[in-house]
Amino acid sequence: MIQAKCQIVEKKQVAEKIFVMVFEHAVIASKSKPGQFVHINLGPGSVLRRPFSVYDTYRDTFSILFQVVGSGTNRLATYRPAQSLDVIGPLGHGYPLEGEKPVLVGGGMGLASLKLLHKRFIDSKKDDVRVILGFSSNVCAVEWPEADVCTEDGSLGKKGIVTGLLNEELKSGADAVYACGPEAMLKKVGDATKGKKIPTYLCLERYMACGVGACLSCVCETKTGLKRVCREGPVFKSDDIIFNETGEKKNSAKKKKET
Amino acid sequence: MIQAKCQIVEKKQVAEKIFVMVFEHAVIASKSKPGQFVHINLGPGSVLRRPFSVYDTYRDTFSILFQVVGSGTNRLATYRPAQSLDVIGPLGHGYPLEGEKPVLVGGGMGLASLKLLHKRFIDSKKDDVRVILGFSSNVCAVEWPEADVCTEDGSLGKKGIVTGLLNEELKSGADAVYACGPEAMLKKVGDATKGKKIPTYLCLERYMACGVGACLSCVCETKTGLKRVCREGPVFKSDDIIFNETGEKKNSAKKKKET
Amino acid sequence: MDISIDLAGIKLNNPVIAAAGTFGNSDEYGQLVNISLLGAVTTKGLSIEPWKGNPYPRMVETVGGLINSVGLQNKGVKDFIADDLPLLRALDAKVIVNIVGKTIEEYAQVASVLDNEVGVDAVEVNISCPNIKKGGSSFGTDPKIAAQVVAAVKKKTKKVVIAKLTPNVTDVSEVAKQVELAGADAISLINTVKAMSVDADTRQSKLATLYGGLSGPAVKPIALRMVHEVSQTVKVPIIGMGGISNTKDALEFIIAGAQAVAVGTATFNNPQTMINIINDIKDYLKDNDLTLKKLSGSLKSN
Amino acid sequence: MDISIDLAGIKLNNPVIAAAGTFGNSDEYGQLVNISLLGAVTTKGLSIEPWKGNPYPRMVETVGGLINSVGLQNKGVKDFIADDLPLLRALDAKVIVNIVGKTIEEYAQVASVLDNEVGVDAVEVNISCPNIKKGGSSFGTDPKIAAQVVAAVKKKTKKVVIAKLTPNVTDVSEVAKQVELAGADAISLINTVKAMSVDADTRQSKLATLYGGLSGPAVKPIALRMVHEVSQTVKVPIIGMGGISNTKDALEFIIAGAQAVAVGTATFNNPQTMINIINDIKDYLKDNDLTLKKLSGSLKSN
Ligand SMILES: Cc1cc2nc3c(=O)[nH]c(=O)nc-3n(C[C@H](O)[C@H](O)[C@H](O)COP(=O)(O)OP(=O)(O)OC[C@H]3O[C@@H](n4cnc5c(N)ncnc54)[C@H](O)[C@@H]3O)c2cc1C
Ligand SMILES: Cc1cc2nc3c(=O)[nH]c(=O)nc-3n(C[C@H](O)[C@H](O)[C@H](O)COP(=O)(O)OP(=O)(O)OC[C@H]3O[C@@H](n4cnc5c(N)ncnc54)[C@H](O)[C@@H]3O)c2cc1C
Ligand SMILES: Cc1cc2nc3c(=O)[nH]c(=O)nc-3n(C[C@H](O)[C@H](O)[C@H](O)COP(=O)(O)O)c2cc1C
Ligand SMILES: Cc1cc2nc3c(=O)[nH]c(=O)nc-3n(C[C@H](O)[C@H](O)[C@H](O)COP(=O)(O)O)c2cc1C
Ligand code: FES
Ligand code: FES
Repeated sequence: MIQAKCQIVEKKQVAEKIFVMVFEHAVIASKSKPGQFVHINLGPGSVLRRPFSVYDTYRDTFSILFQVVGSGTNRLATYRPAQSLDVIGPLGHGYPLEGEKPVLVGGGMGLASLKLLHKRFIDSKKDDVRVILGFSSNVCAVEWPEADVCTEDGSLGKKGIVTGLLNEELKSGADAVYACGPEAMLKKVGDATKGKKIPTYLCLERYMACGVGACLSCVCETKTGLKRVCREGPVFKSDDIIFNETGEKKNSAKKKKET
Repeated sequence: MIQAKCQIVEKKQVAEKIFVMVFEHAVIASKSKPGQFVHINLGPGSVLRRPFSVYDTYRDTFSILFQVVGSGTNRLATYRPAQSLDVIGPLGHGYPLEGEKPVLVGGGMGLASLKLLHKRFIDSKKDDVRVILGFSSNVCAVEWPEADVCTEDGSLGKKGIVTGLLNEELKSGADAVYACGPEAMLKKVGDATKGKKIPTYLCLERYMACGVGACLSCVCETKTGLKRVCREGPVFKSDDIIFNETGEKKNSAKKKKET
Repeated sequence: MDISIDLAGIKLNNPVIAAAGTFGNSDEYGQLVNISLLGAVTTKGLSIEPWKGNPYPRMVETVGGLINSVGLQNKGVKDFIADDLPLLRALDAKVIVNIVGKTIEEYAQVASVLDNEVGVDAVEVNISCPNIKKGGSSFGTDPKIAAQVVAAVKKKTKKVVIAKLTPNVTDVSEVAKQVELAGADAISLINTVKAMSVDADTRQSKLATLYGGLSGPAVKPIALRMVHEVSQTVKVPIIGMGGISNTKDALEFIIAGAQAVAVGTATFNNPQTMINIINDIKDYLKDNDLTLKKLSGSLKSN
Repeated sequence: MDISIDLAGIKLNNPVIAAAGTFGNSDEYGQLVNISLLGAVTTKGLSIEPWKGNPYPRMVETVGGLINSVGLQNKGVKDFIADDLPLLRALDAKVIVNIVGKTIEEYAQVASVLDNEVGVDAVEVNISCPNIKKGGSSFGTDPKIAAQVVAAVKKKTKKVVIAKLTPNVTDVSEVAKQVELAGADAISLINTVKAMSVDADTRQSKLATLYGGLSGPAVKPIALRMVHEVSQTVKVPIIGMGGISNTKDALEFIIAGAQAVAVGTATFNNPQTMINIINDIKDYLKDNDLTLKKLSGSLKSN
């Protein structure tokens, strides 16, 4: 992990509100492993950095794929090539490469953390790797030729959610699962392999402040206690995560109402 | 006074840290009188607008001349042509046109409020108008061909301060004085014409919040009570202003120390 | 869509109010804002005799906020009635007059003079003034004294009495409880937070005074918490304020327990803020199939 | 240039300290910051037994600040001594251990356990914890109880005792006076300001808890005012904090009366903040021909 001013060398819009931004930094590029992330300072006026998965690396550059969802990502989208941003990275623990027939499951922008993983599998001659991507609709879909795509509204690829496609892959012999996306989806992915002895790695996205394990804001409940998503994660073994805690908030709200 | 999104149509750097920015807005351009100002919103993240004299108007455009002195002006300097800013203007009461041989005295960026005045004098065939500009040094000097320039360090024009040149003009028959610049300079200009029956108008610059007379932050002590610089000013008759109040802060600090 | 509210018996066309001291006394913003569209305007703190306020500089910008030390400069209640009230009467918006004093009697006197005036819909008792009898600490920091001020004002007027609370206290709901008991018809909060800014070059306060009052987006999370606390304590309606700059902010205050909201500092940045909020609240209510009444205090527990 | 300071008997190489809860417990920032260059590091609130803290989400960004509700999650004093203290001992920076408890006895117990530990230079008593015996209001909002906590800790340790004050009080200097009388060797302030943020879509708090604590640039003007107030009241050294993000901010606190400064939230934005301040303070002192001693509390009246 290092902190460095990184120049933006390219920025392209790949879909509505979705951008790829390429930064130049040899050390961050060479050290980044699939599933790791960078923590980006958005410049004067912002209090917290914003975390983004390392989407890809190429020679001295690394890139992120991001969607404009709020003020921070909106701000990020205003930066242009030749400008520089202060980046900390790579951070966290990425995905271990396991299995002969791995399946990569991305929901929405979660796909950003899987691109480099896919590349590494291909590099290590695991050609039998499958990619399943799910989007809410066509609007936010990002192209990935090898991927099986499904959308909730059927506007692109199959109509449905990723676990449908995942179950088919599991039937036809998939032996490792990697997923990143909304927590509701991750939970379903975890359920799909539960008890099946298929190593399943889930990448969590939680609000972060420090990104290095110092502030305890990004915690997640696991079977071995509270873990910091930024430091011990963002990738966890599916079996370890206790998902209830996340839903706890809404559940207890409901409960109180009922009593 | 109106509030409107105004597009930047031109921006040029005229000296180190000094810019001219031209905005397009027919109403503000046509209504602006010499000595009036515009109040500019610097965009998301800033709390207060910043006031700038209307430097010039031309057809459907008006311009400001500004120096980067802090965070706000620094921000302003990052905007580029084709972008738009929210402007309120024209605000305040400008200079009345009086005298056959008027003298315009500008200190630093104070010159910005005099350019349009000069133009109006020429328009109304008062060709015998003199312009005296003083700068701390060559670095922040702005070109104005008709002007007599002096600098404190002698790096441009005469070495000295504006009141030297002003006194010469007064001797040779100047019959009205208009000044804008640091308050210490304005006080000296006022002293130079005191008791001389030469109408003298001073343009004050005070920290402003609302710009329209609502918040009472920009007050100035006058012989007829506290006045709002943004509403009753920024131009006041020299005789009316009670300058002590401004210096009061530092004076009383000293006094307390002595006791 | 109807977004009118009943604020302790006064009918406001909508729940958006201009905060005291930030919108002038009459038509200062009249050329930029159609004032009649607002729910109400609150005028600048008014005392029995004219007050001069503090020396210049009176204002400094900070990150997300501003500190002011205007010091309640005003022309006194008589000139206000003569100069400004006629203009205010002509507005569709309701008129709340913010009143101040250096003794409890002075508050009562201002209220008494205003009691006969048509066009004044409510008086807002600004208990953040320095209490000269108590060595200058503000009336509003002591629940008992705060209640005494409100009771004294209540005695002198038939108008709606709003108590405006200061945030510079350990327990704002205790103050709220006491002013409610003393007869306040409504409560508004927060006033500015005591604050300071230093110029490292001159090594002096950036204001002519040592301390000033912080307002603007920076204080919003504090104001919102206090509005929620107070809403759990009192039954009278609450006007929430402190850093409200857009519709989301206004909604947060209403959800947390306010019946109405006031906008101050944000008007300096964009005079259209209140008008935008009025329009956008309607859209929000439509989209969420809610009424203002249902929305107010509808915060769900976690 | 020498910018070392004597903080109640501890020699700090410079007056810049990492604030509790924002810099981890040992080497979390070690790969990005040369921790040995700091004046001191303060570790995360430590209790006698492990605390679980609050549920996620624990953090929300606001304009110029952030609200956290981490809730003092920590592994307890025993594991801290075993896991983290060895790393801390190896640093050049001094080590301040922030301690917490739900009863006065718990505070005293943590202090007692730490008293024997080499490498702990001071304990900072975080009296912003909820006092479970008093219905959850924080120890630090009542001057008497605050003093009792400090006195109890003082009894159990020979280490330097720093009392960390909460800003959520009417009169912070009264609390400061009482903890000084109770034996505090130094005072640090401010802790976070009680605050709230609501999601207008879900109509719930944005945190898993109802309220959290606001920190960052937004609170700086409030913190600075409180540091100045306290500096006018007590003789013990003051560690000023709250929103410090750059050298100018740090200088403001020192001029207002602090002997040292701590940086919290700004480190999240830029881990180099403290290092930059250390370097730039030297330049400022040189340029202005000043020493830290002369600078501290040198605010000129207006
Ligand atoms: C380890 C990690 C890797 C990530 N990688 C990517 C990536 O490659 N591409 C990408 O587009 N996004 C990624 N995210 C999410 C991204 O950080 C958030 O979208 C971003 O911080 C939102 O900032 P904002 O200010 O625009 O939104 P805000 O205004 O803060 O929030 C807008 C909305 O976004 C949601 N949101 C905000 N922060 C997060 C978060 N941390 N996780 C999930 N939802 C959030 C909130 O629910 C909110 O409704 C990642 C997050 C983490 C923790
Ligand atoms: C009616 C009026 C007309 C003005 N016209 C011009 C103009 O034509 N061109 C121009 O360059 N500037 C003009 N100014 C000054 C300009 O508004 C300030 O320079 C600007 O607001 C500074 O903003 P900042 O955020 O960059 O500086 P800040 O960070 O706020 O302050 C930086 C420094 O600038 C000084 N400063 C800040 N505001 C003012 C102010 N209102 N008056 C005087 N000094 C100030 C402060 O002393 C401070 O040291 C005018 C001011 C007024 C009131
Ligand atoms: C310049 C200024 C003047 C103010 N004057 C008064 C006043 O006279 N009486 C009063 O009760 N509050 C006064 N206030 C406080 C505001 O009415 C409001 O309570 C506070 O600013 C918080 O709201 P905001 O953040 O939207 O500005 C003043 C605030 C400012 C900024
Ligand atoms: C995430 C977070 C955790 C904190 N944890 C503690 C703590 O454990 N003990 C404590 O005394 N203060 C704690 N604080 C308060 C800080 O030490 C500091 O007093 C406050 O944040 C103000 O400084 P800042 O604005 O520079 O962050 C915490 C603050 C934050 C933001
Ligand atoms: S973001 Fe600070 S511990 Fe994870
Ligand atoms: S700036 Fe508000 S009255 Fe002049």
